[in-house]
Amino acid sequence: MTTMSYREAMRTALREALAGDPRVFLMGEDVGRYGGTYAVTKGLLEEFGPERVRDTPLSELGFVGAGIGAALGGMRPIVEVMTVNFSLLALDQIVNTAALYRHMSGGQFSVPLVIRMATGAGRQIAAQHSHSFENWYASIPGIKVLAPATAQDARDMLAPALADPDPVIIFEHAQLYNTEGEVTAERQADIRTAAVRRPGTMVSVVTYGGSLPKALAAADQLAADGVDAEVLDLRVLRPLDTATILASVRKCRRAVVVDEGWRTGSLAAEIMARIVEQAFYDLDAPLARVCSAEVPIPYARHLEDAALPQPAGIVAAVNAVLGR
Amino acid sequence: MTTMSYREAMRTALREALAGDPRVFLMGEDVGRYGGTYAVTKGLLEEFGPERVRDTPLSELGFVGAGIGAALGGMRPIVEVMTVNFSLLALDQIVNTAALYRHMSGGQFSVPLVIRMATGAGRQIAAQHSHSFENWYASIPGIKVLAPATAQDARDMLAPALADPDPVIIFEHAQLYNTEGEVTAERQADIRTAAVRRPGTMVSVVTYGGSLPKALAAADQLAADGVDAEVLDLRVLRPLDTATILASVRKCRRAVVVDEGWRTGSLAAEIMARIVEQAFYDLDAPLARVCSAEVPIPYARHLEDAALPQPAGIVAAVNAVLGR
Amino acid sequence: MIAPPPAGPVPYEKDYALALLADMLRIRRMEEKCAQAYGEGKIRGFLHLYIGEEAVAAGAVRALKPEDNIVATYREHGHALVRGVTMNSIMAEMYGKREGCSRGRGGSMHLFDAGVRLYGGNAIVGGGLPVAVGLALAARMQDEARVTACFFGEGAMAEGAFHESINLAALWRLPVLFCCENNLYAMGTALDRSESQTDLCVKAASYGVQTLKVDGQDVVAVHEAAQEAARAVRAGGGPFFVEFQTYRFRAHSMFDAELYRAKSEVEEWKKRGPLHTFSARLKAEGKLTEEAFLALDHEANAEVERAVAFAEAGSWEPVEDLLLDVHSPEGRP
Amino acid sequence: MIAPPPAGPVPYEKDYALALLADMLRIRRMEEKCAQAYGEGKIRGFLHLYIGEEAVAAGAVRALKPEDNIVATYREHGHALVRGVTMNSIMAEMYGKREGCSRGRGGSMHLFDAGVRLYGGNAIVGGGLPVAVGLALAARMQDEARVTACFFGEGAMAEGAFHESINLAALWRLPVLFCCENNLYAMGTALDRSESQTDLCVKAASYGVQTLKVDGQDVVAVHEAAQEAARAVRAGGGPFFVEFQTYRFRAHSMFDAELYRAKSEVEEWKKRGPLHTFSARLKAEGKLTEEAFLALDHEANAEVERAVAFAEAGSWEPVEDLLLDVHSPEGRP
Ligand SMILES: Cc1ncc(C[n+]2csc(CCOP(=O)(O)OP(=O)(O)O)c2C)c(N)n1
Ligand SMILES: Cc1ncc(C[n+]2csc(CCOP(=O)(O)OP(=O)(O)O)c2C)c(N)n1
Ligand SMILES: [Mg+2]
Ligand SMILES: [Mg+2]
Repeated sequence: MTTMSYREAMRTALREALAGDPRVFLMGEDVGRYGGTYAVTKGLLEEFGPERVRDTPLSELGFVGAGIGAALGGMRPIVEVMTVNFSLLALDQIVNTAALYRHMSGGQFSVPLVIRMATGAGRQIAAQHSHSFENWYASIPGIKVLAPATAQDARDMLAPALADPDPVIIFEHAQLYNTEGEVTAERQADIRTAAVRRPGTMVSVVTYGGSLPKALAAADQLAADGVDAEVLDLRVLRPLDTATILASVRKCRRAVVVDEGWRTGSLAAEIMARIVEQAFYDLDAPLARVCSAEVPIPYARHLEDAALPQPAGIVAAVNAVLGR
Repeated sequence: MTTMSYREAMRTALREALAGDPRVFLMGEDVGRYGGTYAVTKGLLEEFGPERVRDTPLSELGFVGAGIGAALGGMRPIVEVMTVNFSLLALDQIVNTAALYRHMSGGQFSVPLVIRMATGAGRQIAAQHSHSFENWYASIPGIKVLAPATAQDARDMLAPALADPDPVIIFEHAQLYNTEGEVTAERQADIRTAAVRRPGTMVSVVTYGGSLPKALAAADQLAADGVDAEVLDLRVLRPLDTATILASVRKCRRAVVVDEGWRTGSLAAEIMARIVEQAFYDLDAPLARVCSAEVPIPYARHLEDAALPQPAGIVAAVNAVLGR
Repeated sequence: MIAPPPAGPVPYEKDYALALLADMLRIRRMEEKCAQAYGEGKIRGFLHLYIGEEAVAAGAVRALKPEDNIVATYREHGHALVRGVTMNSIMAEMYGKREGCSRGRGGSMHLFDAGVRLYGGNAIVGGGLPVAVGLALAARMQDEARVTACFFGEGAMAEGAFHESINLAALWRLPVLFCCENNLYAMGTALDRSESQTDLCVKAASYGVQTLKVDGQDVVAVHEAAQEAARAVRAGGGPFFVEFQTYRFRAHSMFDAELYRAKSEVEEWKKRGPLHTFSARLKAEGKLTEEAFLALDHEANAEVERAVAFAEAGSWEPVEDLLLDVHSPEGRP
Repeated sequence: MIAPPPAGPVPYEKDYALALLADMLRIRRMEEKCAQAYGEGKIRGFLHLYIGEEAVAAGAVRALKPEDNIVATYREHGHALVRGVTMNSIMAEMYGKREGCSRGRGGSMHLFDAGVRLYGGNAIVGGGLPVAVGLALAARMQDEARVTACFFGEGAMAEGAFHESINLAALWRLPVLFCCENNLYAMGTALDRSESQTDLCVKAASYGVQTLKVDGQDVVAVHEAAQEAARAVRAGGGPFFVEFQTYRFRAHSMFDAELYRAKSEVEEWKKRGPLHTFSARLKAEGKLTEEAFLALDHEANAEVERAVAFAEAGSWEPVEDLLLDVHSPEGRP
């Protein structure tokens, strides 16, 4: 067991993947000479050479599509789209090619592609650089979507993602890169199940990614106040581990969903829909969600803070569903 | 009052817009010489000339962005993206430019742009041509999203969309173009409110766009069976007319949402989330939704039919929430 | 200003020349039947006929080796057929039957066949280009001597996907054979309303890619050019761009009133039809008799009839299998 | 193989020449202060400095008329300042204050000013290009003699957005002035790892657009080229592409370890610094004395100090106004 940053954990996973399978290679903007915009891939070019750590031109649609082709051609590409913001430029290839290929070809072709991207706000980089589109990706049949929120998961989830014969997208919240955590030598995480990060009995707080630390902070505050909240980390955004969500909600009979996406159409809405479809009679109170305000994320710190979910807002929402 | 097809109604609206304001112009792939891929714009090139009815090269990102620029520059462009499927290529401009401009510029610049696109499945045109991404668009702050489902609304909603100082997206379900309806000379619809298409008391069936005829057909079947369903046509997908939704649900105490989007992450989920947030105690049963199966829409007719919402499925869902 | 019909000697042995002719005939007859079946409601959705352009697929696909990859568009019946997808499975696909090459899920625009390395049919204009670049990258990284041929229309060249793909291919010197089928129109949009640079080879050359421009109605010219280009790619010379100048005789799809071009233009181009001009040349050289032509035609028609019978006799994929293949079995959630 | 420093006569009256120099100085001093303020945590987010490239903004923006439009990138402090956005409002913007030119919502990457027709600041590489084309289209359709100048880096030229935009502008002969700031790197990616065609004018010319390549470190060359190009555009000659060959002396942003280039390369380029080479030329011609230079520098610094004081004294937008301007007041749901 060692302590490492989320960034190092991801880099470790990448290094293991590159070392372990000659079909694996890394491709994206500035993953090589620059060392990765978030320094995740730093040192990998030196270690594995320019054939396997490929700097691409600025052309998201092109190199994501090339990753799809390379996967079809027998390689195991890991494509880094610098951030989710730029992934909109590549979305056509992800949706219309990667996700559809297998079904549309009658099962003949698989696309064993992994796409990694940083996501989320919180560093005052303003409206065009602060998006969270995990919800969109999580709605596309044919792909899997992961959101490791801990160093352990960052290290653990890449290998099974690469082993998966179909496209997998990994979201890394940029605010997590500097967070530290224990990482065991043996793999702990799979790419199927959600994780209870804090067991509790009174309310289920369902979240993922960059909101996990906020939810845990809120749970600590609530605990001090006598509220025993369970914190559930979805970890896999598609397919959702509905069984674990429902088990937690059935136990606590109340739930709050925390999601950095804009409120309307958020992944939180989908969680709520599933709960109300399947556990309606187990609920003692309306469901609630804490999401981002429906506004382009502003640069100014105080406005950005106000736009994003914060522990205080989570505490308030929990108290509200508890009728306190 | 005249009877006309949805296609004619939309063309009438376009013609009125072009005739009424010299700043209005039409731009898109094959809107001119070809007459529009769905023949909506047929004749307009001849009537208004090539400056105001502009065929563009195949470059969705480019000409949608050019529409944004033209709007900023004082024009009132109506950009046709042939279908929602291709709009993924333009999504970056829609999200990162059109939607953000006003807020990000501190309120200095508005983008009075209208984007029209055909959407939906049902004509055996297979996976890449059968998408419904209305839910994604409906989640973006800074834009408005319309989905006229009747000839009247098709005629009525364009003018207020053009009058709006901010970007408006109009979704036209391709299956509606040939449907006929009465159209009055005076405008009936606004771009703020949902419409009750069939009043009822026992269950609220909430839907929009191409699913409206299916929901109405289901309601007819249900009526024959003694079930009095209310059918609500959202009509405006962003901002949602929550008050009308809640009023209908509070009255009926049960609701089924019908949405051609893939189930997970559908707009239906958002409707359900709003209901459970705000009308939980008014519900007598779990909410339900009828959506598309989570599969790339297949070509073969019987498989396509199975993948999409159908009246029989709506009837079954209504019966289920009624405990019948 | 339409060029005179293709003419001149055919530099091939009789058998080889007749095989090219037979391929063109097979495409033509198959598609004529498709149009008819469409009228009867047996085939639905979008159907984009290749009629008029057969020389391109016949001449270019035959220049490829079995280990080469093909990526095509929604107008790919000809490429699939010449590549070796059986007419039976193509027709069954269009009928939506489980025996179709894509299990009936794809239809006309999505013919796939792993066995002959046909990576589809793609209904997004330009959508196949980046995929082709990636296939070429995989070949290069695995030291496979594989050419990836990517077919696309001239209209696709306005898309960002074209630009990003050819730049990447040229930058990394990948073995991609860019096959532009310039049929002068993208739906109803003429080339000069779509590209500021109408000399498509100039455009491609600006990326530092080798180019060839060739009469796409002349199966000989097509075949020679494709062979030369494929050789250069295989030799490691990086990507190659070939512009095949061709013309579609039919509407863009079954929903096209053809308001954008004059009937007379179409008639003029029909004089340059790839089938009759090639037949005439072969006859002039004594490589083809009218009887031999009729025999080939008869064979093609017979194959079409068999394919229709096969498609008619095919089965529907059970509705319970709707979700099959959304994920691979090993990856099924 | 770096060219010798810009030299030769300055073909301008003293005042005009000094104004160009002053603009460069103002940018330099402002940005030096920004870097410092970033270190102090007063400015946050991404900050992309223009230091080293000042001659481009100074020479090119001054070639524009007040009625012309400007679309820029995230590296746009210089363009904004030369265009006439006050240093006060730029600095306040970077401090996130309501008095900022974008109300503090945009920060360094999103400077907007309707008053001087600055349409932003855009943090999506290539994102401003289609918008510029549209602005030019609007001008043309409204018979306005307006040039739209669009600035972008050489890295952006690999994006599909570039291709689609320049094609549209060329096809429709729109009054767009494409200003490519070729500083040799896109973050850490050198030009020859980004474009198969490293002669960017060749690339642009392939669209049928007129081009000029110019030493971007020489404010005279920049200004002359921009004037010539703007004149041609204004005269209705369609779009024009100018490549300004320049170099950034600082890191890409504040998070860049600069692993991708040698310190020595940067040092070599600094010999071609736009400020000291231009000053030297002016001095050689007797148009500038050391005292006069110091006076200008002092003025620039004083302006910077005032701007910082203004920013410090600025107010925070009330949190209650968070949702203001998501929609226009008339369109507010
Ligand atoms: C991205 C995208 N935009 C628009 C369309 C609609 N569309 C289908 S085919 C076509 C014309 C393509 O022309 P071209 O590339 O020249 O090929 P051709 O059909 O002439 O063979 C268009 C506009 C599409 N399928 N994909
Ligand atoms: C679409 C997109 N992809 C990636 C980025 C991240 N990024 C910001 S600046 C930059 C480099 C751009 O280089 P260039 O166009 O040469 O401009 P320069 O920064 O050199 O002025 C990159 C990759 C982005 N902002 N947008
Ligand atoms: Mg064409
Ligand atoms: Mg650069």
